[in-house]
Amino acid sequence: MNTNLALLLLLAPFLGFLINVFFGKSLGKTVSGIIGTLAVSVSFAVTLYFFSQISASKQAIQIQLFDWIQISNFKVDFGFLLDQLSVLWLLFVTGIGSLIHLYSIRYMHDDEKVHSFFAYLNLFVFFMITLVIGSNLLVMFIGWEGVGLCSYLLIGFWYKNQDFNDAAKKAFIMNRIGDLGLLVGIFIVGMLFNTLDFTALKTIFLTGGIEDKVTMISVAAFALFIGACGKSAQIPLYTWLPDAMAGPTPVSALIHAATMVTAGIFMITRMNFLFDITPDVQAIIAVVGAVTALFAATIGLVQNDIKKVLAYSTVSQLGLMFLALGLGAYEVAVFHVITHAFFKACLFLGSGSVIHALGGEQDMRNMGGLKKAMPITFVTMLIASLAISGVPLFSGFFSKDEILLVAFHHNIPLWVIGSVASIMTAFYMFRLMFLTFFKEFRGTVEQKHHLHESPSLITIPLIVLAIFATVGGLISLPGNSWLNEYLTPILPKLANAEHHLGNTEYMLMAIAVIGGIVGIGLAYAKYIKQNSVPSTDAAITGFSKVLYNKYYIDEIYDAIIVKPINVLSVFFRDKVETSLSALVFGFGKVTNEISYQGKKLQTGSIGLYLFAFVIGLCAIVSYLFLAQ
Amino acid sequence: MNNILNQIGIENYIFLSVILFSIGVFGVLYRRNAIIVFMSIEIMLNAVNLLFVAFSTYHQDAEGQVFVFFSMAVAAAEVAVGLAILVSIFRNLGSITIDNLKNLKG
Amino acid sequence: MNVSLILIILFVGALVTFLSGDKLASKVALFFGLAAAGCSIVLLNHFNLGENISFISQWITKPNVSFALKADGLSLAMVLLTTILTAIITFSSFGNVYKNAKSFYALILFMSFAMVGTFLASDGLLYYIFWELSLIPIYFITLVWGNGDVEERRKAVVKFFIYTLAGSLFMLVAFVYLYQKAGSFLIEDLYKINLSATEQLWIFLAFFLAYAIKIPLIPFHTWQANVYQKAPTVGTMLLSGIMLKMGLYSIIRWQLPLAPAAAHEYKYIFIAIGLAGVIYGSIVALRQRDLKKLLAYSSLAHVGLIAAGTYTLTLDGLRGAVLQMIAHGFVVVGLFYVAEIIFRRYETRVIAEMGGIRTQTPRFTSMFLILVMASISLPATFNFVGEFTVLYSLSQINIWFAVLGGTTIILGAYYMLRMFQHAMLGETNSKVFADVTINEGITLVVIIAVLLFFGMFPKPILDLITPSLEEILNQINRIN
Amino acid sequence: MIHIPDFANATAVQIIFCILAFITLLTAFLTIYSRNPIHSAIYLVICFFSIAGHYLLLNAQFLAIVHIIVYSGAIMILFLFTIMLMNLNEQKEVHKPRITRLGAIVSFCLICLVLIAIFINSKPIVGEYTATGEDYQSIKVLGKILLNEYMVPFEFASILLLVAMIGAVLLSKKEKIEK
Repeated sequence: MNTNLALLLLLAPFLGFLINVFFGKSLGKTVSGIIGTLAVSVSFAVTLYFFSQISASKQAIQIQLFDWIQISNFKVDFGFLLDQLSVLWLLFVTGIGSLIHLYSIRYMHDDEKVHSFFAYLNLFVFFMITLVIGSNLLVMFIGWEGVGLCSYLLIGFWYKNQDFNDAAKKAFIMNRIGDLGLLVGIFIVGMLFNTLDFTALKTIFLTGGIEDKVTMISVAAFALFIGACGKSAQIPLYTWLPDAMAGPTPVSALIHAATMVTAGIFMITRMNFLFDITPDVQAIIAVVGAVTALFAATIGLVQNDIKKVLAYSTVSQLGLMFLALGLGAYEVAVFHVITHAFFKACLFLGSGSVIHALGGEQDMRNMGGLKKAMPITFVTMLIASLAISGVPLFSGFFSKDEILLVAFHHNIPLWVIGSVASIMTAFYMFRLMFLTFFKEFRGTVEQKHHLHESPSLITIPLIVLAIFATVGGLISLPGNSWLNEYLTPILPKLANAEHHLGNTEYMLMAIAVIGGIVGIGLAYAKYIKQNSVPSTDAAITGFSKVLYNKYYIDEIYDAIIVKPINVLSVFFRDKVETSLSALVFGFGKVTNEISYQGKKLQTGSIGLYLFAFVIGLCAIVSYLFLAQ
Repeated sequence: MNNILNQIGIENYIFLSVILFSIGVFGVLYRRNAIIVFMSIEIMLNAVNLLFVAFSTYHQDAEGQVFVFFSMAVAAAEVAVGLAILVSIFRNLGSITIDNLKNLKG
Repeated sequence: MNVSLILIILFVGALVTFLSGDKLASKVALFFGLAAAGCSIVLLNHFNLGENISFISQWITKPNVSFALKADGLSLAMVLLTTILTAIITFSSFGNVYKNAKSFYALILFMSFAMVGTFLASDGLLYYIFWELSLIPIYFITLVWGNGDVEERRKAVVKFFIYTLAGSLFMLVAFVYLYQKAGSFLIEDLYKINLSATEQLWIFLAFFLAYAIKIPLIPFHTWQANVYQKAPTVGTMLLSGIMLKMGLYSIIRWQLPLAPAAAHEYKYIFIAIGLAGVIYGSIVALRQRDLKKLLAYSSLAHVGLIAAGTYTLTLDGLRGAVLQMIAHGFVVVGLFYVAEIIFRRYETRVIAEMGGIRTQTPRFTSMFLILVMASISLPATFNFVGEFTVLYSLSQINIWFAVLGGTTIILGAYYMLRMFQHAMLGETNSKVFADVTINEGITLVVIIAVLLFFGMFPKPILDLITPSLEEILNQINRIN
Repeated sequence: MIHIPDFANATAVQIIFCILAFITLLTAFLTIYSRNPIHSAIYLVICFFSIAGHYLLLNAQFLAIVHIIVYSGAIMILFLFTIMLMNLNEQKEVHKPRITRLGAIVSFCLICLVLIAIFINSKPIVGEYTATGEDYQSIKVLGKILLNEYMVPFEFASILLLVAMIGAVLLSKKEKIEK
């Protein structure tokens, strides 16, 4: 029963993918969209069933399907592990996935290749489910790489534009750098423990006796973390995520905000027992997370592309999650993943709605005053912005506050960095809101003429997500956390952790709230009171130019990695290859030369030949008979 | 029968053959006329044949003579073909001096 | 049931094809190719039932040479690869019209015959003869039916021929030396001789030279790109799909067990050579203009990794290498076929002259993309199974080897996607690109099906090759 | 070791041998030395006859006869005809450089020396043969051996001669001169 249901969970999106690939074109745009949505909804329904089952029984479900890869000291099964963590992840993957599919039916309606869009989306969900429910690291790796492939396909969905293709390629390659790290981590884990199975690994770690392997475990943990960096866009592998905004907006919402980029956090949470015994790596994770949070936030301050702002915001929020992971507060990270999934998906879909209304315009300098034309979009996005800014009672407040709380308990500088990043978040989010929805419309007359609220297929998902963005925080209220309780089987530490709210906590909460309000206030002062609009690209100067150009990180990478490799390639192609080839030909030439010289010996004089023959004969005969 | 070798001695036949053979070699090297070179080759062949027969008698075995018989057949064939070649060379070049035959020069 | 049957089918097939005339030749060749593939599957069945399907008979008394064919799991896996690919390759050529087609198809079958012989032979001299025999057909196929300027083609082909022949001569010398010691060319007898360390080193190097040129490993690869480019696609497929596997197979079957001490002593150097090939090939592939050349260099990178896997001398390394050989055989044939399909329509192999094909043929693009993804070993494709195993074995030797070998994951993605982007994506091309024909579609679908199926269920192949690899590994690890 | 004939006590056979040997060597030398090819041919005939004499001396009558027929008869006629056909005379011989003559003499001496040294140094693998009294070199015996043991080579020899004949005819046929 469970096996079949798990297969249904996994294969429903795959079936949707197949149908859309083979029959999508003949089925028509709406039908293929409905099929795609239904496929994911079926998965969501099955997930709900599993969720209820697991909530009730608190027992993980293990399913073994068949042997996959055989290695000398262990074998890898193709199997599933449905426990609290994976079902939790499945809930929002399939849940938000369904909403975004629904949204896409209308949003992508004008595109000519709707069926392939839904096919890719379904394939993505399929791989994402594989990633989440894989029972061992390698099955997870199938999903891990598979979502990378789908991300590649979807970023480059409008493949006629080579810039988009470049972005897609970049995303894939950056991900692959991380994947290599993950693979190395898998190798070390396999070598050390002779298994890749999560349950078995956990048993090994819990029984202990691994102290002598800690060095190698640290290396493995670091390698796994590199993998997570690639997928979850952390420094130094984050640059693909802003570029990935080249894809259609629902893709950005689903893949690059809510689900795929959280895979790194999922993996680290999955392997929490491994990271727990490697404090050095945890420290690295925390620092990388904090720095990423701040770094991306500063870039986000000055971006003018509405999706780019959201992209850097995503990177920044992911950084905060990694900060939590590095501090060992996995449940907090997971909590933030969930709330972030809601409000960020809502923001992206909202921005999609705006872009849709403006006929493809993404530059905020050409927006403004949309509040009246698009009330639903405005309200939902406002709710999501409040949530992400950490305004009390919205979901983001709880999760972000917990991260900062944990940071404060562990390390004050990290807390400072996190708080500053939060303030910046509030600033740039409201900068976005003010520039987009307030004041006068700054676009062309024609655009103004066409301004309209999006149809209900687009607004319904927005409303649903906004509701969750509001109330999502309820799952882990301070002091009475349903989430912590739910995750206890996964994170054994939680069982004896006590959550009490002291004065420090209240104070920190107050600081965070004030910080958020200060950020909003600054944005208000600048963009409503002073009525300023970001200047044109050429007029940007000073440090904001550096920020606007993303610290020139792309250029630096290009100069120190991509260019040298290409130069090397040309050098190899033109110089090394030809000289190696010449070397081989050299042997031939030398032989030729010897033969040319030797040919001169052949004078053609028979007398000489005979003379040489006789002498030779004599020599041979006398050697044979007389020399002995 | 074999007392002939008792009287003369196999060594003398050997000497005779060797000298005859050497004369043949000398002729091949010394002369430029292809016909004479050919004759020298015949002399060498005969030197060897003679020795065969001598040893055949020495060993009292007929096989040596059989071999000589075959070698004569080969020699006949060789002369026939060889002379035909010479004739055609002569026709083409107008002389049979072997110095003119330098097509093998590399 | 006897294993020599498959050789007979291929040889007779070559003769019959030659006699069947130009019009029928392709179909006759396909028939015999399929018959051979069917026969190898039947043989596999018999083998799995535990029957002895080897064949041995005295061939030459002096020197002591036997006509000995030994079919263990490894050989059978390679034979299956060869026969199935031969059938696929023959079928793939159906869209083209060749002058003197009867000789062309006869040569394909003959080449298949020689390669199957190489994989099966268990007598050193017989193996050597088959090994060299396989050179002759490819020489003519490339020379007569190749593309580009005749003079340049001849230059490339002659270089290839002499180069590989010269390399193989060292192998022959090694075999003769071993024969002096053992008094027989039979592999079992050769295993038994005890060689000193110096002798082993020389034997090892002699074999290495032959195989390094054939595979090819850097820096012996200079013939490869040119020949791949100049050869007709069928020839390129035969070369890259099967022939270079001969070299890799031979490392496992002959080189390592015959000189085990040297292998153990110097394995790091040879792993390093293989890995250098991975990085070098990948980097050179980045900036190739010609599609076939790019694939040639990608092939260089992949076989470098496979060779590194074999020299780890671990079960994982050997097993991964064999898996990767089979997977690479299929994927590279598919990719070269894609190049051919594009060439049939656009008459070009220069990547810059393509582009914008995707709009016109979404189906073809999808199949191409799957092949590209398989070639950069996305999980759930067959290549991943092989590459993962090889990299795992490298990590057992030294984790840095795995990291270096793993750069193929990154660089491979870089050059393949770059190629894919410029060849297929972008603004719609003004030239019309006809959709794939049924023949082309079938060929690609078969290849893709194989890659995906074994990506998820590699167990049958694993079960087939593991016992024989363990046996070989015992020989490699025997104490001298 | 070298058996020097004792002329005082020489038997008739020894004397005949010496005379024949002398004729053989002398005519052989003259064949090479004489300037006129016709003379060479005549000397060669004499040489062949003397060799036939040796065969008779060795009691190989059959071979002697065959030798005379083949060499003195067939081959010499061929030579003579060829010479006459080409109309060769002594003027056609170009002057030989000294180095050639020197080379020829050197190799003559060398090969003499080496061969004699070999034969002197070599040991007979069979000792003195005792006469079995069997007839081994009459025509009858030879014929039996030839047509029993050496049947196949014998037939091959005939094919060889046939081939040689065809070859000779083909080679000496006058080709049409192509313009």
